[in-house]
Amino acid sequence: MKMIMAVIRPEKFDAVKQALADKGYFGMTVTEVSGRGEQRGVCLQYRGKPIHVDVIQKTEIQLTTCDEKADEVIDIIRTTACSGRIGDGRIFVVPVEKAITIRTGEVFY
Amino acid sequence: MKMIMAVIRPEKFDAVKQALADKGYFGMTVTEVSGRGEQRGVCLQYRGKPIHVDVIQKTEIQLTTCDEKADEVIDIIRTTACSGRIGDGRIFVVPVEKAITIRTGEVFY
Amino acid sequence: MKMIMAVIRPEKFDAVKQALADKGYFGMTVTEVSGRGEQRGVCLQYRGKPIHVDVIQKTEIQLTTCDEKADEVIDIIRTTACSGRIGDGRIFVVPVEKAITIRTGEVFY
Amino acid sequence: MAIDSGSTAFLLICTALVTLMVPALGLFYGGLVRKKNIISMVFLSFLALSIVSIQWVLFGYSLSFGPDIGGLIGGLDYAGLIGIGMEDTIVEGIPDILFIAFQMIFAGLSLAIITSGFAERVKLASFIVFGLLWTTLVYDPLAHWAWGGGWAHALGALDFAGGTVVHISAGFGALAAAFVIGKRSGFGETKMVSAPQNIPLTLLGAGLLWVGWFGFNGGSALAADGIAALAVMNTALAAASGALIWMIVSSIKSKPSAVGLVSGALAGLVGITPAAGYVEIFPAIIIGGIASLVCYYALIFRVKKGWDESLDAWAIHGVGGLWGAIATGIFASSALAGVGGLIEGNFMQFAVNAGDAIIAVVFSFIMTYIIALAVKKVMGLRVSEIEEDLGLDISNHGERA
Amino acid sequence: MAIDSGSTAFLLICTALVTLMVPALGLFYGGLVRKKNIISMVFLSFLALSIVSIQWVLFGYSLSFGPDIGGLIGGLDYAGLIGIGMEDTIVEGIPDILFIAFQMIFAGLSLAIITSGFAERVKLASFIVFGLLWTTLVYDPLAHWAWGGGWAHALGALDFAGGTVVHISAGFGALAAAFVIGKRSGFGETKMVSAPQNIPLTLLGAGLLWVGWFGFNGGSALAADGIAALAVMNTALAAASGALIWMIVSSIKSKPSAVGLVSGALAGLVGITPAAGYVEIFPAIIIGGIASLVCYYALIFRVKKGWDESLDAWAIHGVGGLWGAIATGIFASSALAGVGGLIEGNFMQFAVNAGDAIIAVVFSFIMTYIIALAVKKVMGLRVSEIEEDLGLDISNHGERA
Amino acid sequence: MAIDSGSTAFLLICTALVTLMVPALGLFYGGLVRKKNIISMVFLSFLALSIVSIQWVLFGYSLSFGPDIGGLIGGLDYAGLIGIGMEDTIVEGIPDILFIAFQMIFAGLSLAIITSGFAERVKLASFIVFGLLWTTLVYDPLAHWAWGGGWAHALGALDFAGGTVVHISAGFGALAAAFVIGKRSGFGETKMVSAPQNIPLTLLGAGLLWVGWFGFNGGSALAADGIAALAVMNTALAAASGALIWMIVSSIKSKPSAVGLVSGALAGLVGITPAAGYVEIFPAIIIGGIASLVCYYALIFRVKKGWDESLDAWAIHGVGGLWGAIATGIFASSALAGVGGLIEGNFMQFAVNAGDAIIAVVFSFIMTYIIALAVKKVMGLRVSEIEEDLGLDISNHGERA
Ligand SMILES: Nc1ncnc2c1ncn2[C@@H]1O[C@H](COP(=O)(O)OP(=O)(O)O)[C@@H](O)[C@H]1O
Ligand SMILES: Nc1ncnc2c1ncn2[C@@H]1O[C@H](COP(=O)(O)OP(=O)(O)O)[C@@H](O)[C@H]1O
Ligand SMILES: Nc1ncnc2c1ncn2[C@@H]1O[C@H](COP(=O)(O)OP(=O)(O)O)[C@@H](O)[C@H]1O
Repeated sequence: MKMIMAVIRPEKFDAVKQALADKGYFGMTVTEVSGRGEQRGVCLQYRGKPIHVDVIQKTEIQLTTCDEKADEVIDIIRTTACSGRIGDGRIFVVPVEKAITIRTGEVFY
Repeated sequence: MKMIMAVIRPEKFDAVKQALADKGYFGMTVTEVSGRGEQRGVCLQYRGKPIHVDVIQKTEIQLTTCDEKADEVIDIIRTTACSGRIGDGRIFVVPVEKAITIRTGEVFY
Repeated sequence: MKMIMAVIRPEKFDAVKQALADKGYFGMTVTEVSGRGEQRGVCLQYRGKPIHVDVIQKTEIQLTTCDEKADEVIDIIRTTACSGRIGDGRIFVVPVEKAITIRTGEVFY
Repeated sequence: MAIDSGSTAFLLICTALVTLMVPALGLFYGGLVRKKNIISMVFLSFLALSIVSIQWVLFGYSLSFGPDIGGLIGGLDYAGLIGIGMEDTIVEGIPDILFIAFQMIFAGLSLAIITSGFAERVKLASFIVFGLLWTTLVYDPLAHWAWGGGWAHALGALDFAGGTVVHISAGFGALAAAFVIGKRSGFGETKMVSAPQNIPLTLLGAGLLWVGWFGFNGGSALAADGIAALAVMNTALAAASGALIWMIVSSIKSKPSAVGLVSGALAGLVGITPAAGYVEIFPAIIIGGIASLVCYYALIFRVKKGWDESLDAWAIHGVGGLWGAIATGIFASSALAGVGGLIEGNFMQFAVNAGDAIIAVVFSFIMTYIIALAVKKVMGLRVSEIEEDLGLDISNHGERA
Repeated sequence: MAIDSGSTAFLLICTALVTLMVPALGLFYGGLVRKKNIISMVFLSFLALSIVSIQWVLFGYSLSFGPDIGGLIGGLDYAGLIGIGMEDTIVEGIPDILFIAFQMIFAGLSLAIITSGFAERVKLASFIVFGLLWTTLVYDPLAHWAWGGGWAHALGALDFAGGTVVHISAGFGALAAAFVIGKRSGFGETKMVSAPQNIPLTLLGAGLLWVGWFGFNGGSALAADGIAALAVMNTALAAASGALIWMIVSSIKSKPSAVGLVSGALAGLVGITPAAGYVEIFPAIIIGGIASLVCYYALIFRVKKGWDESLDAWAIHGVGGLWGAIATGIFASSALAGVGGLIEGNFMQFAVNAGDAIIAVVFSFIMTYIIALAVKKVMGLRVSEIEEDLGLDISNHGERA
Repeated sequence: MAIDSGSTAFLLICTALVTLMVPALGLFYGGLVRKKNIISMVFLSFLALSIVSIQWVLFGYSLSFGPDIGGLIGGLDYAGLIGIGMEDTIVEGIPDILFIAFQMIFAGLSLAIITSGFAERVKLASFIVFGLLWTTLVYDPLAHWAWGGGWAHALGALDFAGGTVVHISAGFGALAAAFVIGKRSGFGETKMVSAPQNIPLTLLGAGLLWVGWFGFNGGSALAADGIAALAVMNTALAAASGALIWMIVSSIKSKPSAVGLVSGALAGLVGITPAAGYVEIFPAIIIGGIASLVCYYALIFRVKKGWDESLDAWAIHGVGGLWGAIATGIFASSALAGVGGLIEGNFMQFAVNAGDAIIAVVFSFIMTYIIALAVKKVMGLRVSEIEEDLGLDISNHGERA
């Protein structure tokens, strides 16, 4: 299985959640995070001087799914979360050895 | 090593923490998260109409341990966190290549 | 790629962030977490009785980087975050299969 | 006599201060429950004030302060506030409508206090029905007895600002309500259900309650005079000694918590309520301190018993109010109250006050129990297990904190 | 006449209570926006009060209450409060300086209300310029018309505590401002932009507003008398009925939310503002309830139209104020207001009040539109897209909540 | 003379407003520290009020306002408030007990201000001992000097509402305390230790302080009259100009922060405190503005020096109070204060006020230093390193925010 960890704009979360649900992906775990991108954050001007603003609020989605579906999930998130502006975020794919449903005890590999 | 990522009910956290301690597992990292399950969240009735409630508050435990002990930890969490009702959560097992104790610099594989 | 997950003291975050930036590591995702160490938390005395305090506020940094640079990143974090006192935290290294930049769609392996 | 602008100014602002206690209480309670129920606690406070306000002008005031019927209840002569104007026929120097407004907020606040017993599990519609019944069948009679010419009034029971009317009734009512509605799921099993979850919110609420209480007790003098001044001073001192005593006693067993400190202050404030304008300052300090002690042990007792009246309206308002009523019978100064208490050798006053308080305890507990039970039978009191699980914020209000 | 210490005491404290409404409004608004803009909303409220205070003593007061020029505006005779002292030449029994202070906070609060229309996207410097112009060109004339001897005053339009002056002006002004500045990026696409994000903060703000309103309406009696008492009672009742009606109507379609409950209370409070001391208590309950209804549908309408005036100054203050002004013309009691409304058969009063309100609507909408447009052309009203993205807390203030 | 119900009403409510400043200050401070110390800041504020209240009625009041002994201190004749009643022998028209209550809260608030210097590192028991000593040895003498018939009073130093007594004493005391207790671990190394962590909480606290200050300064007129009105107006204006000036000056170097805005307002409020009822409105605006400037640079200076008095009681209360005392000597109007200041050519008054302020600075700094040092030697002032690391919420109170 794969855990897809996607850091996105909080404003995009609703759309991503909906897009995933439309394709039948319901399960996910969501965390409020903050982050800084490779650009060293966003650069604002103040009285002529540049100010770097980093560690901006983001939303992280953790979604575990089987290997075959991972690419579809990534695709859904990527297209829905993209605004084209700096700060759209990243998706990381981490291998998961197994997943257990606590209620039923079912184990998925 | 393995990182056990368990998403559980906040109400179960105390019990799980205690059960782990009883078996000698002290180290853990805890995050407040929210989540939606495979059931599309919980369904309530309001004036005859169904309302899906999702993205419910959960607690995520990250516990890294050596390969041999992973199953015991999973078992402790699973049995203690289980209420039998929808929303009990999931446990994911992720491989960890190494773990470093910052204070001492010790590295575990 | 590797995801470096470092749980550190909140007070050390600024220094770690700066130290990483100095070496050109800008991207990171930060989460407020709390944690308990192997020592069973910190032990205070109150009227002669010991009180264990655990699940203390920490900051978790997730930083994904290519395999070669992982050790340098770990080193920067380890040396900067270390105070030598109990509670300095841990660094975990998790394999990442791929990383996607949402804005551009670029994929890194 | 003509309207006295000073006393009117005072009571107008005191009405605002007592109104402040309503959201304050909601925030205080909200900080003590789990995050998923914060909104619902504040909602219930606002709702309590709103429904009681309408009830009050329709018939509640008349039941409380209307012409006495057999010492038990007021007649409906003033229903809809018919014939009420801006003269000062009720209290010298104060417009009648203002007296009624001030008393209205008291009634609303009492219902807000009782929400403690329903915390994190009550059905919204049932609370509304319960609230209307409770105000009508418990609060209004008690207000009549003490202040509206009822039997307690006739016997000379002293209750300056509502020790029996507000605090005993709501405190013991909350306990009855908690018994009828049953424990929250997980209560006793997991610490989380009983530990305060958002302490800064609770402290904010407590701070506003503390300030509002100056209006609650001071305003009950119904004039801006020396008695009001004494009531305010006594209120401040009882809060201080209550806070300190709780800090001290609680620090024997564990670290002195901030929730404890303000609980002690509130206990002191409740304790001084029936006595505020009737006792000197040293008795006030003692009453506040003992209130804190008594409430502290009541709380410990409740926890031991495993009663899920977890925001402690019973331990603080109920028990504190009971102690306050008795203490008024002990410490009342004849120079202030017109009649002395036990320390002046007047056993009679002590007996009357204690008797009155005990009857109020019994009456409000039993009556509330019956009302809650009736609502439970007819429409259910409690949300479903799954709704409780999700929290009332989502289940009752569709919102998240 | 001599200063009346009671009325002076009352108005002094009412000034404090109205001041409390300023941070209260900031917190109320702050809880409705995204976390990255909370600080900016509170900042704008404090800022509004600060700049208007200075403007007021420099010339705003004089424009509002100076010697009438053609029914339209006051003269600059009192600019800098020249010649203003501590006698009671303006209102009997109240020091002149106190009347001016009380009115000053009203003006500040009005500008704070209007920040709703600029939420999450306004440039700080532009807001300051806009604020000065708006207060001078919209608020001051309206205050003059209604209370300072202007044409509305002369015609006998009734506005007890500022239904037209404060609420219509700020509410319709906020709508105009929202039109000129344009929608927030992402508005309509993502729920997050329009859903309240920190409801406890909003409830806290609402609670403080509720309490402050007692000073706002009560203080407008300008004396601690029966009228003030009635105004406070009516205020409490209108809030209660507003809250209940919103809860009921909104629960037809969805669960009754806490934000809805307090929105209803605020709608009721706005509705009763122009009528508070002029109507009896049952009309007050009705006015509050209908205000809630009207504002609820205005809000629904706004959402449908996709207008991004998302903290609903328009729907609550604007529409509620309009209804209140009309309702005052309907329900005014001649015993209280000196002149009866429509229900007493006085169509004239109804027409005057309605006409006055409509002119206030048109004037404040158009004037605000022009001012906002002028500021936009000259210096820009809106932060850059990237700054909006980051949130005003960081972009305007370099801070994080 | 008889009790004046208007003035009594006013002072009763002002007592409540000043009490509101205590939790307000706690929340203000709480928002500036790290999350792990929020609760402890609010706790200390409540605690300060509680212990000082008891100290005050036992002997503090008597030390402050008892029969003068050599210009330095009051006698113990009124210890336990013996013989104090509800007549108006102290201030005409106000019950004695009310005057004492009002002054009591001032004393409590002063100790609460000083907690800034101990932030995030003080041992609870040591704070209690320190607090009792400080109130007795620093506050009470200063109150006696200025208001109780001491030397400063005799010389005619003007201090309307406590510029020297409250603000200089607590501000310079906080600095001394900070020096004795030492820097927080990590101070200077990590931004987190000095940056505000919960700004909405701080803004809420500031808003409540702003409102409470109307009671603080207004109430100090001890009557509901024109002077009280002027004091309230001046208070509002000084806050406004303070806020604006800080916004402007601070925006030269960085974005204008909300914490800055309210710091400026507080600076203005502190500055106007000793002058509130003694100066005209334009001087009030100037005093507030300059207070803001001075405090801003004091803060910058403190940061540069690396002093860990990080909640800036010194920079705002201390320096602002010093400026205010001097400014009173400059701007006092003889029509208001009975004696003119420097601008009326009265150099003497300026010298007296400045001298008095400087003596207050020296006295409170040195005395506090000695007291803190003594407590440190005897029982330690500071928690252990590990407790500081964990935060006082857990270490001192066993709680988490
Ligand atoms: N190397 C990284 N490791 C972990 N998280 C990262 C990394 N780089 C970026 N992120 C996360 O992605 C978010 C968006 O990054 P950013 O570089 O601003 O996006 P973009 O490249 O699309 O402009 C950051 O806020 C951070 O949370
Ligand atoms: N596919 C998934 N990926 C990540 N987290 C998940 C996934 N499915 C469920 N979760 C987490 O588990 C929690 C409980 O899921 P749920 O399906 O309601 O439990 P159950 O199946 O026991 O009823 C969710 O709130 C979510 O946080
Ligand atoms: N086994 C573990 N799994 C996950 N996180 C851990 C584990 N052990 C420690 N941590 C994290 O590291 C933090 C510091 O641990 P601690 O043992 O106190 O550090 P140290 O060993 O340096 O004293 C904890 O608060 C927790 O968040």
